[in-house]
Amino acid sequence: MNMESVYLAIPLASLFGAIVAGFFGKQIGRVGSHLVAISGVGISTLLSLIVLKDVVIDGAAIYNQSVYTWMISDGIRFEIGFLIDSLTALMMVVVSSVSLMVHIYTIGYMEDDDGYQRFFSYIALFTFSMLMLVMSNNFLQLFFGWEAVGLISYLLIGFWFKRETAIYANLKAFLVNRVGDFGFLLGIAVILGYTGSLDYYEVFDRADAMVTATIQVIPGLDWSVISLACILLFVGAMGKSAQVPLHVWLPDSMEGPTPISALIHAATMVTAGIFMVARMSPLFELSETALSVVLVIGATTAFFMGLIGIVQNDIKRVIAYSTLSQLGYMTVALGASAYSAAIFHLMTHAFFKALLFLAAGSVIIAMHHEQDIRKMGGLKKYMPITYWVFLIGSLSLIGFPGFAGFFSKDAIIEATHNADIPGAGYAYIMVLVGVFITAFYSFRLFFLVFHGEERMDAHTREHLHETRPVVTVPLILLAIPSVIIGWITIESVLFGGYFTSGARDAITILESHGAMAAVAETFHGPARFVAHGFSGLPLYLATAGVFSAWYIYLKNPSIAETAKQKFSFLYRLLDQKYYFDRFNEIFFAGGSRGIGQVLWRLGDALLIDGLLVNGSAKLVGWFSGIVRQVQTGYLNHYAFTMILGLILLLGWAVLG
Amino acid sequence: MTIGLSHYLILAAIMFSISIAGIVINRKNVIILLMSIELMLLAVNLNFIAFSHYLDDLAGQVFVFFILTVAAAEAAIGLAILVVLFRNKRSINIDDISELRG
Amino acid sequence: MIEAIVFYFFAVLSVTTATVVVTVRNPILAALFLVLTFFASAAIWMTLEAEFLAITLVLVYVGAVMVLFLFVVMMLDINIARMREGFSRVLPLGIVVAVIMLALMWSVVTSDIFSLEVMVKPAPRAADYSNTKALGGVLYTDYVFAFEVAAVILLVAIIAAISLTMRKRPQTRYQNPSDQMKVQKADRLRIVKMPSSGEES
Amino acid sequence: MYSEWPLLSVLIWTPIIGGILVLLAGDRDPSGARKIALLFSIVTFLLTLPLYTQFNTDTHLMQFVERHSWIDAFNIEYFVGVDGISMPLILLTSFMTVIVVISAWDIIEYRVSQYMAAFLIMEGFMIGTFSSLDAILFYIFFESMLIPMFLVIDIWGGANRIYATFKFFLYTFIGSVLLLVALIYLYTQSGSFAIFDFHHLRLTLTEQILIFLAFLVAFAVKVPMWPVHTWLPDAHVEAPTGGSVILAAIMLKMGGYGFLRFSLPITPDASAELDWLIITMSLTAVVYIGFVALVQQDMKKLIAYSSIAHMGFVTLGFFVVFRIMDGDNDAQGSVLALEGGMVQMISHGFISGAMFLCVGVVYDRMHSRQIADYGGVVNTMPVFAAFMVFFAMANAGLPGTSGFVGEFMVILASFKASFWIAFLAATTLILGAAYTLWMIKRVIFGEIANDNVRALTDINRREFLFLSILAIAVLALGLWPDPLVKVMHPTIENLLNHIATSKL
Amino acid sequence: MTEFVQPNLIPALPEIVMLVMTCLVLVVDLFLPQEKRGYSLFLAVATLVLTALTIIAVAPVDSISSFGGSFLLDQMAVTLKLAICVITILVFVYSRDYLTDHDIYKGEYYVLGLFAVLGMMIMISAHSFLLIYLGLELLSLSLYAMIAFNRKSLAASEAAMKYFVLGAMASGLLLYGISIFYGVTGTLNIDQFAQVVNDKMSENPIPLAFAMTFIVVGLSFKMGAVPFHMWLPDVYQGSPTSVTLFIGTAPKIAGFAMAMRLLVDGLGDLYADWSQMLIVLAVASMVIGNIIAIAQTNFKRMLAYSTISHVGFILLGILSGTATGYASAMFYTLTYAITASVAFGVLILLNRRGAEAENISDLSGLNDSNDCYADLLAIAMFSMAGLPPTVGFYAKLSVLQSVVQIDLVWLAVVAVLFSVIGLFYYLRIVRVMYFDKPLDREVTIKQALDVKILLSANGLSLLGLGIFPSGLMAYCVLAFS
Repeated sequence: MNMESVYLAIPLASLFGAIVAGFFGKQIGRVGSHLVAISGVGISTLLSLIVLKDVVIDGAAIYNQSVYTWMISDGIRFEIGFLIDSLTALMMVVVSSVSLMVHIYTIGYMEDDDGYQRFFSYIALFTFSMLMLVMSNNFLQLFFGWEAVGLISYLLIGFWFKRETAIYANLKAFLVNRVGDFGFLLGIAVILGYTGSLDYYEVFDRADAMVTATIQVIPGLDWSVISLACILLFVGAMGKSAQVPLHVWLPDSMEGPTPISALIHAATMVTAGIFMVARMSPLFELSETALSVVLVIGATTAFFMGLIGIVQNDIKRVIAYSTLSQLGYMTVALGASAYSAAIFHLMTHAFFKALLFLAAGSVIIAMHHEQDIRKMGGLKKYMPITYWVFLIGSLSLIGFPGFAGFFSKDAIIEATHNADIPGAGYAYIMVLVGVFITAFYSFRLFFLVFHGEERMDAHTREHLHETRPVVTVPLILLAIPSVIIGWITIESVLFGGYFTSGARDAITILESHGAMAAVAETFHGPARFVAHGFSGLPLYLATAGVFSAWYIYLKNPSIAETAKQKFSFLYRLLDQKYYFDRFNEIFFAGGSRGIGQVLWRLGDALLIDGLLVNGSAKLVGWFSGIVRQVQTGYLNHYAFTMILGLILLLGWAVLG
Repeated sequence: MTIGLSHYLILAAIMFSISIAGIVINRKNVIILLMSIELMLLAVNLNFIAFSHYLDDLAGQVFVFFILTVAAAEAAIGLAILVVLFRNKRSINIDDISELRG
Repeated sequence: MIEAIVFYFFAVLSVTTATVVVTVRNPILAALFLVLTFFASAAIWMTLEAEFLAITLVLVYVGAVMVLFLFVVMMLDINIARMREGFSRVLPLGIVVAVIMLALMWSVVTSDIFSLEVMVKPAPRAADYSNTKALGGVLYTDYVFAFEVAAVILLVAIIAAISLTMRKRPQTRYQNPSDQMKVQKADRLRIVKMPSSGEES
Repeated sequence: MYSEWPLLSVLIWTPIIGGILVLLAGDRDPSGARKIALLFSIVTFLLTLPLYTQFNTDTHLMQFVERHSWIDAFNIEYFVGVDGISMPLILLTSFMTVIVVISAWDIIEYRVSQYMAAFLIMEGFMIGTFSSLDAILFYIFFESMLIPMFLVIDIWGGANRIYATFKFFLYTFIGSVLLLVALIYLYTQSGSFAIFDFHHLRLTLTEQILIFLAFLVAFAVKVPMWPVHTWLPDAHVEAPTGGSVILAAIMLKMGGYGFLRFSLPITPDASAELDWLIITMSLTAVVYIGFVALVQQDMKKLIAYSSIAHMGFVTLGFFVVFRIMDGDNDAQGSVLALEGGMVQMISHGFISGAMFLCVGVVYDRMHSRQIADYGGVVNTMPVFAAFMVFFAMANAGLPGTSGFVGEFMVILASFKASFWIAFLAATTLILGAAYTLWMIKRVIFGEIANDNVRALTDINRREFLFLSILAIAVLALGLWPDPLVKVMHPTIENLLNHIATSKL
Repeated sequence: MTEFVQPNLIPALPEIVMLVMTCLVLVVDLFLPQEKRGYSLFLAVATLVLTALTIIAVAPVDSISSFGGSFLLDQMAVTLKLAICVITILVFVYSRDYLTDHDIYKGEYYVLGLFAVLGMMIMISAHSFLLIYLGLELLSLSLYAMIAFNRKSLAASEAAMKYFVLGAMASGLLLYGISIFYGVTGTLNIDQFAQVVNDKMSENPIPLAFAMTFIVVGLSFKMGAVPFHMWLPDVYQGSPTSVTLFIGTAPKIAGFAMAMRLLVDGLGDLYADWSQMLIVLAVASMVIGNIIAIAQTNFKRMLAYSTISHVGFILLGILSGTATGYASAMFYTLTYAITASVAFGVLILLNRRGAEAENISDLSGLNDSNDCYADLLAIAMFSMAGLPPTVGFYAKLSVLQSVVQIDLVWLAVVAVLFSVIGLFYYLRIVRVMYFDKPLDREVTIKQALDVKILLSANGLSLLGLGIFPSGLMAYCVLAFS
């Protein structure tokens, strides 16, 4: 089979599923819809695997071709095309396989929902968009995919459109993402402005031009163009990958159905930012400043968002904050030039976080859509499969040696440790402490849900049972990679030159950014890595976290309450998510509405319309009323006016 | 002391000004307005005749002849209108004929 | 010198009477003073050798137009008491306007081109010169078109004056020419059969 | 290039004759009037297609030219022709007229024939405006359009229509009379009213600036640019759906077209001199109007304000060119900017038209345009909701829809001029999404707000037809704008060369 | 004493025909019973048609003069006279039912109207101050009488009185100017006068300018330019609508002719002086006319103020002092007269027995009851506002063009800006007709077919001339070539 058609078929298969399920869902029914969507995505997955094999095992040449010319203007070719290299192939597999799992899982999760077909259409369309995003060979298509996944995220968060919270959340998600896109688009503009192209490779080839160039954004201050470009692009990534301060949408996005939280808001879409930065590594590498920004933002996100996770009571929100925190880790890795580590963590995270979400979903199904962990407890005996996969996911998340998360997270911590760009020290401390936090909130959740006393009401308890296979099978399927994927792939992905195997490096790292290289020096195979992990500081921190959680929430629950009382300020700060939402609501939302009102009432209505438009009309009318008084109706006044006119003209003629 | 053209012209100008004054100061009576206008025409006629005399050209006198004719016709119509007006209004006071204004 | 005295006499007379015309309270008085002004003017025209016009002025204006004025003024039974209200208020304004007007006109009519040097006083006409004849000569030749137009104007004046003022009062007896034309024998003459007197006897 | 048969004349006069026929048909048989109107609009649309298919994309010269003397006393000619700038706009016009006729099918019940006739005649005038190459001919069409629009708004409009139409009419008239004076001045200089003679006229900078300002008033009002925009929200709110659609989709384009046809080529030096003014006004339109749109309570008003903001990109694209050419960098980006403006015009035609049609659909059912009267429409009108959300996304400039293309091009290009111009322009990404989607949230999503909403019925086949046609157009242009961009390419490049040469 | 030379009567043939026919109408009417008065109209129209035919028949290739040069028949005269005849026909036909309804249907109306036309024709052809004066008086006297024609109407007699007093005064002023001219140049003939002015201009500019001012004032009064316009609104409003219709149309053409004869033919050398004055008068007219019109509630009065503003435009054409300018002013005048005849024509139809419908509110909902007339009036309004594709646009265009040509761009800008204000009140009429609630009372107009056809043709001609103005424009250009 021609590889070109394969590449084309990968996204189109999903698109086909989406279109059929979307437009003809009513005709083909529920079963038809999910069949067609699943088979579409299934084909995509299968073909993606073939591509991965093709790239990794057969060492196929990098494919960089355009599919069609979107537009040519000003000599700039705007194209839709594919760049298939190791990075793309990896992402394709992650995206399509997680998506497939979610598809299957959805059959069970959404079975009672009216919007069944619509849902399948959306997620299939999402798969298409995400694939287009990762397969892109240019910025235009990247932006296309970027926005398209945003759109579907919007639609899916607001899937239950009757819920006020859901439609509030989706609006918020879209707008916050738009803020990121705003930067992203400007970044693209900078790149186009200085390289004259949107094609990745052409841009990378001409990137040197941007290194020397400076731009005065603020008059008098010379900024390096490459830094500007990279920071702007990273703003886009901050939006999509929910980095502080553009993270506010992600927790709210949990209003969407749980499969969506797994697929979009944990595994794939939110990692688009990470992917993008990695893809742009040839550019980011050229700007120390940009990397530094990335590093600091990532570290901040990793730590502070994790903290919030501790006080959350909604099962999905806890996981959501953990996602934020993990995205922070990935970003830290990017900032430390450990792109491969970021991608690696992205991959492992995709699996275990999808697993966690879906497992949470399983709990939610069993609990009749109750999401408050304070009303759970002791579910272990009712839901053994869910219990175990959840445990696996949590262990992977806290980076317990041997689990997938361990490899990636440890690599990131190591790389950060070895990084030497400004902010690295701060980042190291943050990620390190973050490990403790992660472990603490993860196991707080775990203990509160599955152990301890059963706090649900009697009715729910009576109906508690393990969920159906259509739910549990994907869980198991996801649990497997969550355990093993790190072990098998770490060597090749991180150190085996996976990303540098092609004719052209998928990820570029400058010699001077030696963080990853330093990690590589100490790496002697996965087994040694695991062994090393047992002696490392992170493990102690993680263990401490797990223990603290056990002690506080299982052993001695009153501590939690007293801590809450004692550190009420801190608690409130966390509970209010550092007041980001409040601030945004008042400052940005309220502020712009206020500006709008002022501009409208004062500017448009009063000044322009009232004063200038109606004012001049009124003035003319008023003047008219005055002037017409001259026409008194008295004959002698008329005659006098004429004589006056005559005298004036005569005076002008005789004297002038 | 010779009487030149200017004397006649000045006399006409004075008559003309008087008629203008008459128009301006007459706030009430239409008939006096009409008389003022007759004065004005008289001034014009004097002008024409004086010029005619000093230019030794008959055209001016002919013009005066026609002015007189027209003025007579005008007076007839004007007074007819006045009569109509009076029949309608029972007044020829300027104050009373100011229905149309603005 | 005689000429100057005559001129100034009639000039002063006409200006005075004209002033009275525009300021007098009573319109009848005004009309009478206007007659006087016309007389004075006619005299001045005489000094300018416009005899025909001077006579016409007296005949047409004084004889016809002013009589018409008087006739109308008297017929209309005007409330004279109301005529002078607020008169003094506008008097200064009228004087100012007239003075400005006069000043402007004065400045022009006294300019050099109207002076005696440029406009020399023509020699007096011969005794047998007939102003009437001369006017008549041009009137029916050079100005024939204008003359016809003037005739039309008079016609219009007649039509207008009649149609505006003639009222058909029920008690007025008037002829209907159209009816008169259309009259038939039968309308006027009724032949009555009568028995002859002879038979009676 | 002279064509064999007068296609453009046919295009101009077919709808006008159709309109007169409809008018003559009268209201005795409304369905007859509708059918004639539909027939004529479709025929006209089909007749415009050869304009595209036969269009020669290798030349910037005018095509399908017809030239006849007309009023000799002033050397006014009947001179029509199209190039890459006007041709797409003509297509848009005939396309949208078909949509309007369909959309009014059984909605308009009062004076059907007059309604249909007004739109057909307007179509003829609009096509005439876009194809005129004689300034007076242009002006006549440009102005004549006001009359049917005035009638449309006033006969079928809302409660406050009198104020709105007077404002609309007077505003646009003030602009166009100054345009007229400028054209006459140019005529006295060149001795002809042919626009191309104006293009080659050498003018001093003072002359150029005065003429430019006269043009500016005329076209800025039409576009409309801040601060002469306040007629638009009022006019839109009061206009019947068809009126709003044509107003937004076509009439606003007259302004943009005027800039390209008159301001830039006739007064290039003044344009370069005063580009800051236009750019400021455009950016104000984007930002200021964006905020104003955010707080609107009336759907049509909101869309009207969003139109102003979007049209800001058109003018920005046209004038940022001078900044790009001024800069120390190469002039790359200028073509992008101009074409971006053009694409934005076409795309805005589709999208704003569609948005107004959407509002019209619910207005016909609820007789309210107040956002507060709605809520949860998706529950009762799912198909409609899908369309509405789609068009809202297009309005917010989502990639893949046509709304994205023009904005994208202009933002990319304006970075070449200045970072801050691009920055301010790009705020539309946020503001545009904010006001559009906030409206969507309040109108479409949520629980059913009241019994009126509960009683709504989903769109019928006719409504589905025109909405889906528009959706396809929006999507097609968004996914593959090349066919559109290609046709305007030589013209734009030629225009650029022209304006790059000083006339001083 | 000079020998009497038989003057060439051919150029004056139309006037002669008209006079004879008018006398015929006068006599015939006398014998007609009231119910057969229709013949008077027929005869009057026949008179006009006959006159028009005579005009065409005697139309010279170039120009001929007669009566010792005091009478001139040139291209302009032919065109203008024809226009007057045509418009008067319209006026007579439109007025018929109005006159019947108001019980003033008498032959004198037509006779006086015809005399007025005769006066206008004389004004147009007059080439001496004397004839101009006589023509003007013939016109004016006829008009005074016509206005007062409805003897029972208070407003009409008031209007007639005002018009009469002011008109007589204006005549006096005009005559004073002529007398000074006569004194300075010693001639009353325009040609010789122009020659002398040309020779003597440098010697005595002040008396000439002085006299010229009186002439300009007299002209301005006749045309209704500010500040000599005061009579105009009152007369328009007070007159019977049939007379307003007449005054509002044909005499404008005569006024234009008079301006051309006096200012251009006679005082061409004083262009520099009078053009300055006309600028002031034109601007004042456009400003005052347009602004006061806004406040009007009476339709006739509003049109009066609109006329004043249009006079401003006509003055613009004249003051440009170029052949194109004159041509454009002539075009403007002619098309204005046509437009005004439509506007008043519709208005006159709205009058029903015993009621003058003349307030703007009387037009309410006209579109619902009589959409045909509403459309016609709307076209007239748009034409007056100068919107394409009506003829008013070309009129404005040509005038503006002539102003711009002499580098008075600012004047053009002022003109167009005030025409925006003008648009406002024209649109208000359209609004009232189309969008206001119809009045309760029945307003369906029952009109004779001939009126309907004529009025429709009249209205559509505004569009026709708007699309093909070339023909008429060519005549106007020809008049000054």
